[in-house]
Amino acid sequence: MSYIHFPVIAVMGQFLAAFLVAIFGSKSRKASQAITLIASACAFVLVCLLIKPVALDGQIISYWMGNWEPVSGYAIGIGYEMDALGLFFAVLVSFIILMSAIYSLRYLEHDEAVDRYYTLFLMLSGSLLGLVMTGDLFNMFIMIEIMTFSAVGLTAFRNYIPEALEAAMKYLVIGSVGSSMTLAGVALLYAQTHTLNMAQVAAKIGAMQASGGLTPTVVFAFGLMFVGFGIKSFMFPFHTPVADAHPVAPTSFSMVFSTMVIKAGVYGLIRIAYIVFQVMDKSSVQILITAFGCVTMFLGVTMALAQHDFKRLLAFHSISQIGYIITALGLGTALGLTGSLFHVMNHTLFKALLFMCAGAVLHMTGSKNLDELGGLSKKMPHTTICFLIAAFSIAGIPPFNGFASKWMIYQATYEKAVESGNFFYALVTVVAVVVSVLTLASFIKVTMSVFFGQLPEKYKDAKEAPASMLIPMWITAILCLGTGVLYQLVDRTLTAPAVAASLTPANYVDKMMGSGYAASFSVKDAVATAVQHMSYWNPVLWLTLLVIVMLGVFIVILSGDNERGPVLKTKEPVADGKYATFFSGEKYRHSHMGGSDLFWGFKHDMKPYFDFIEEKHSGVLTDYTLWTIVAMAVIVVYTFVFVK
Amino acid sequence: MRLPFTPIALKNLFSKPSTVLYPFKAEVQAPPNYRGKLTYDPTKCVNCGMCVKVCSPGAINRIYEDVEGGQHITYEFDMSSCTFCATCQDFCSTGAIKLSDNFHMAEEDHENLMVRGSYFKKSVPGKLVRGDDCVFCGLCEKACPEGCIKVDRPNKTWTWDEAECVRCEKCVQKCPKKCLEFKAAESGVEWSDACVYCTLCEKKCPVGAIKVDRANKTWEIDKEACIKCGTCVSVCPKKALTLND
Amino acid sequence: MDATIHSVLSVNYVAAIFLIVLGLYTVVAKTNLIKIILGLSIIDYGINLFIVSTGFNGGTSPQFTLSELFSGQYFVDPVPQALTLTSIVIGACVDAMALALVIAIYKRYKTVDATEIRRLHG
Amino acid sequence: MVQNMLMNLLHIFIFPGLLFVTVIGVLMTGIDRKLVARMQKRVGPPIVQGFYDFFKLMGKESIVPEAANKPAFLAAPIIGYVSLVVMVLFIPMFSFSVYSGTADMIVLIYLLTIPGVALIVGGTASGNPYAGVGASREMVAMIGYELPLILSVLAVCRKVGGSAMTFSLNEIVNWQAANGCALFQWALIPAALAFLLVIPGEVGTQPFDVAEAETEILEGPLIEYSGAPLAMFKLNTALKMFIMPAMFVALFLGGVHTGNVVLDVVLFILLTGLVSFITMTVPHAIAARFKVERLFKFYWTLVAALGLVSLVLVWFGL
Amino acid sequence: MFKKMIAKSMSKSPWIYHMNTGSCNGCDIELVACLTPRFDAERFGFKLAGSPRHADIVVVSGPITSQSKDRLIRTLEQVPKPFCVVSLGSCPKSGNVFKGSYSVEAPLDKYVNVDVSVAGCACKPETIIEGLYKATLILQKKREAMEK
Repeated sequence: MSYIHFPVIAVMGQFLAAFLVAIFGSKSRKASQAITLIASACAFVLVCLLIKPVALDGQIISYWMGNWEPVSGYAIGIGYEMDALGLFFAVLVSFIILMSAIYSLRYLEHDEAVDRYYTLFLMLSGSLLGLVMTGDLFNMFIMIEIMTFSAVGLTAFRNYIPEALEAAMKYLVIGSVGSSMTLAGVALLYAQTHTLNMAQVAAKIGAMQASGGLTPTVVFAFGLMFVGFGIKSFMFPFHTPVADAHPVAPTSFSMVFSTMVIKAGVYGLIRIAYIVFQVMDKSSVQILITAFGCVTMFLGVTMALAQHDFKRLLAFHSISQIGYIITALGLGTALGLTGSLFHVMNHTLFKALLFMCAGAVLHMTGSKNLDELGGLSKKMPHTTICFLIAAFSIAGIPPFNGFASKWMIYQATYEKAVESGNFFYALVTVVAVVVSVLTLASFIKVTMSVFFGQLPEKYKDAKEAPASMLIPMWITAILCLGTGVLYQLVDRTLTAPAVAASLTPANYVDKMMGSGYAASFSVKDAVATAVQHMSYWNPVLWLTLLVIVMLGVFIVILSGDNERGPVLKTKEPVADGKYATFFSGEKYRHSHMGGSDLFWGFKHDMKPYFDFIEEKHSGVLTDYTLWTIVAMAVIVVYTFVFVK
Repeated sequence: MRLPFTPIALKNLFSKPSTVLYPFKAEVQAPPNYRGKLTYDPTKCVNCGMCVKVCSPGAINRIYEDVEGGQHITYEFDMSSCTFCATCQDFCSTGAIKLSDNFHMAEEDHENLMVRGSYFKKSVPGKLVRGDDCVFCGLCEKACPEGCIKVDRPNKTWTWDEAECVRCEKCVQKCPKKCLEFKAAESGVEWSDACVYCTLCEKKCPVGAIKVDRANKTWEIDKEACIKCGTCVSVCPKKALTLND
Repeated sequence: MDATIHSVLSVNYVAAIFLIVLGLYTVVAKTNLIKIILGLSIIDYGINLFIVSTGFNGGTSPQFTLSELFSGQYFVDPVPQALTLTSIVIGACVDAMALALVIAIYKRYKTVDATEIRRLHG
Repeated sequence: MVQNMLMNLLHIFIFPGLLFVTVIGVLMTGIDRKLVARMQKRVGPPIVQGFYDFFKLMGKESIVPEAANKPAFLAAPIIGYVSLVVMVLFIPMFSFSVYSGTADMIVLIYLLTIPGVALIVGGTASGNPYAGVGASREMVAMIGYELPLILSVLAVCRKVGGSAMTFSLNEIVNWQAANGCALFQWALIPAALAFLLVIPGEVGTQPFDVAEAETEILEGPLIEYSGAPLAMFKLNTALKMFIMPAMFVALFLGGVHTGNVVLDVVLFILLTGLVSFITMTVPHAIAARFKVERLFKFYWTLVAALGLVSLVLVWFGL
Repeated sequence: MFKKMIAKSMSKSPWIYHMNTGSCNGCDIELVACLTPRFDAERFGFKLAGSPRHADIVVVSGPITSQSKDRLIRTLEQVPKPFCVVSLGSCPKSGNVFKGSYSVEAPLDKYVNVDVSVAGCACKPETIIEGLYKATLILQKKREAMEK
């Protein structure tokens, strides 16, 4: 039973390490790096040890701070509750934190005052872990605040770049508006249920739902918290700060930022929608969430197509993938939630890998402008392979992991459409598939303009990224491929228990407040449709066929008797001769096809649309806050009118 | 939504294709006066060289080989440099060049594209001399391909333009009275009536072979003494003397 | 919970809502960064007021020694006050960080007008 | 167990797998070129011209340009070819079907993107600006035809599924066997039309071959390819010429159930030939090549509308 | 079997890559005329290829102006073996009427050995087909030479 303390040790360990770095870090860079590595490694190990008891055996660890057990059914202390859903996110958080720590060893070699970076970094990881493990609403608000502060601090880490400060400012303003909304929501909930513990709140709201509708305060609280977590997960109207923050934030941070900080918002959404308020069976809420998810999807990818900056393009893709997750989340069906959670994992993996590749390119060539780069595949082979794996998985090409989760989402939305007879979901499926093709298009654009094509003069001596950056890249790449192929295994161990946990609030409440508690408040399990959450896709059959046919083709090739022309070993592009690029007879000169001169046909036709959305992203802070507040108003009014 | 050519296309599908199955099954005739590959009839050629002058790409060239008693002239027409404009055919007075309608000119080695023809031409010495039983009938004028003979019947004059003459001897054959003939100017210095008897040649002649009598306008030369040095020719103010070897 | 408490609370709630709406207005309407930060803190204050007032139910302040404890004693709910304390601290941190950022922005952009600070757009 | 393994290997390599589909595909290109010639009143190449092209290219020297990224350059055609061959195993030929999982429709649609991506990656890996233009056009064409493809497939799946919905081609074929070809359900006619217009776009034959326009951008992505890789890419196009009409026949003309299997397969191939004639040979003979943005506009307005109409009709229970 | 098929099909599907080095387009139109229904070179498998990498027969027309000389040489280097060169009309072989001009470096033989030369100033489509057919036979011989 010793593992009951692991969650808290993991969280407190991070904060402790943060203070240690603050003290010892300033003297030597090595010290701060060492502390960070140890802290993140031990957090990862602790969380992995928890997989066996929590995910596989279905146990839920409840841990009361200061041993303040609930007194006569009333929770007074701060309760930590680690169920499969929390564990799922905790595993991802600790994995990405470890990768980012290793990555940042060599990535920050040009920066100074690195100990400040590591302090904020450890605060961020501590707050993320705390957020997913806490069972207390206000504690979740505090963790979100810490996360926002450290994220803003890390965005502005390179304060000699003006844009970094601007992005940090925007993120802070919109982030704190979001946090205030969450706080207001928590306050309203407290006013209604006089408790902050999620399990007890869930029980009370369950009782309320059983005996007639939700009271207006609870509906208002749900509206505000939905907006608060929406802002934290950068849904459609609130997505602008993340798009500004990524190009300027240090990559090792933007790696964590775009994968886990955004997912914290999603975790919050799942927690409140499925367990605390148990409103997911209401079709109005489902339509609300799916609508926002759908718009986020489409807007994210179309904005990405118009970008010239590598990391800003990746940022917009994070937004569009979040759109996928929220759409699947909003369906309310078991398969939808499985698809969403599995996409959370996949997105974390391939987005981290994409940012690591972008960082490697930036670190080695010093530029992230898609129009200047080109032909790096010859100089940076490892980065190219990792990038291709990530690009194919985000675009959803079968053997990779993106396909498995995207496929689940299509099936879920379409099943939802058929089962609920609502045409809107069929359109959502179509939009999802088109967005997937547009994602593929924009990653083809990046591949063409950065890795393939011709190497410009400036980057002639670009070298491969250092080993310490390549290790995390290769680990994530292999995981990307692994989760794609053995996706049933991954589903059984991590995703399925998480889905079961979030669909059965009663079990959650009992574990926290003592058994039988939920029954007394008639908290019922979410009546999810057929819990058959297995999607039909089994990659094993398809892959064996692929391998067999590949062997057949190789045999044919080897028997063919045309001799390959020997490729010259010169590293410079050959101006003349048989192996020069064919320029319709001209001598070799650098003319690279990349960046903004791609997809002319598509951009030409969608010109009015592109002009409109580009003009809407004006970059002015007050516009963005206006968007936020208008959206908040719309959501709150919507919840009042439709959610009974 | 009109599909422009569909009816025609589908109709064509079942009709016979209009391809001429050229190389193997069908024989193709060139259109009537098609200017194809050149044919050259050396017998007719009088080596007037008009075709060489007129050919714009310079595809024709002549090769002379001196053979005893004449020349062996070969005309070489390079089909791969010819523009088939048939100007040579128009200018060839004797009709030796004719552009046939043979268009099969795809060859691997260059030789097949060279049309050659050669004939032996007796060398014709000296100048055309008119005998005195000429009746100025003008037949020789008509016969001359180069038009270097001018006959004026009324005032009975007969002139011969030596530069133009290609010595094809057509005039000699044509003359009814057989009074024309090419006489080789014997070697040595030749006198012409442009002489004004200024005796300069007599003074300059290194061997004193020339005797000039200003009074009764006579000019003799001693053939054996003359060493054909050519000083008399060069010094004569009236260019009356010419040296023939 | 007789009428007087409700009347007191309703004043608090109206003031809180007013403060929040005022804060939202300033954040949106004003272009000067410092005013925007002020707006943010006003929102925070509004919410703090709201949290504190939820805990009020007519009782006395929750300071007591064991001896004063006797049944029928009626205290105000202490938990919202604790929450407000934390929230005030967080509000202070937000302001501190925001103002630091504004100073840095001013050093780089030479202006604090939000409409001019828009290098990241499109 | 061994017998089953042999049966599988036979299926993979001989019958509907590698050998059969390659031969059929190349034959179809030969027939296509012959018919297009005949429609232009000329004799046209022999039917086996496809084989001559393939073997000639195998005999030629294959050059890998210096600016190219060699592994990607050489691997692209093979990956494209392999995924196409695997796709054929999923398409049921009326009663005869090799592997039919419960959701091979989505697998097929996704496997269709791999050859496109392989062509694009191959083109960009060759480092030639013309190839860059070609790849960018190919991507725009892909965005173009993906939308109507999805719409029409979803419409069919919804119609066949009735209350639930199915992504399995087998069920679609069986359903059509039960109550008549999907083509004749009048709610699905716009979807069938949309699919018909998508086929040449996907395969990239003449009016829709914006990516490999030899006159404009010198064979687009294939510019640097010669010898065996080029032969492989030409094979990919040939295979697609068989697979796309085959999918159409399976989806919309599935109802034909004759007695034995051999007759079924022969009928299937004939129908595929007919569909490929209508969708690829006739437009090739009569229409000129699309401009890129006109192609995109054509797909996203007209053809997508057809798909949407049919989805809506099917949705409201017709 | 494989080798035999390759050897046989080498002459059966010759792809043409047409290079215009300053020609007056007379021969170019005639070459394209070969693909029209009347002459239909496609029945022998001829096909206009877009890039020199796909070329089996390089057809050169025009008197190789100085501008196009080095481009001609560079492109000819990029054609994969085995390939033939066919000169169309008299310009490539001798520079035709432009012979001797300051900007014409006429005979193609200076740069590459010409396998088949099709004479005719604006050669007749039938002659072109004949020439190309001869070129395919040479192609096959070159392939066997390459094999040894």
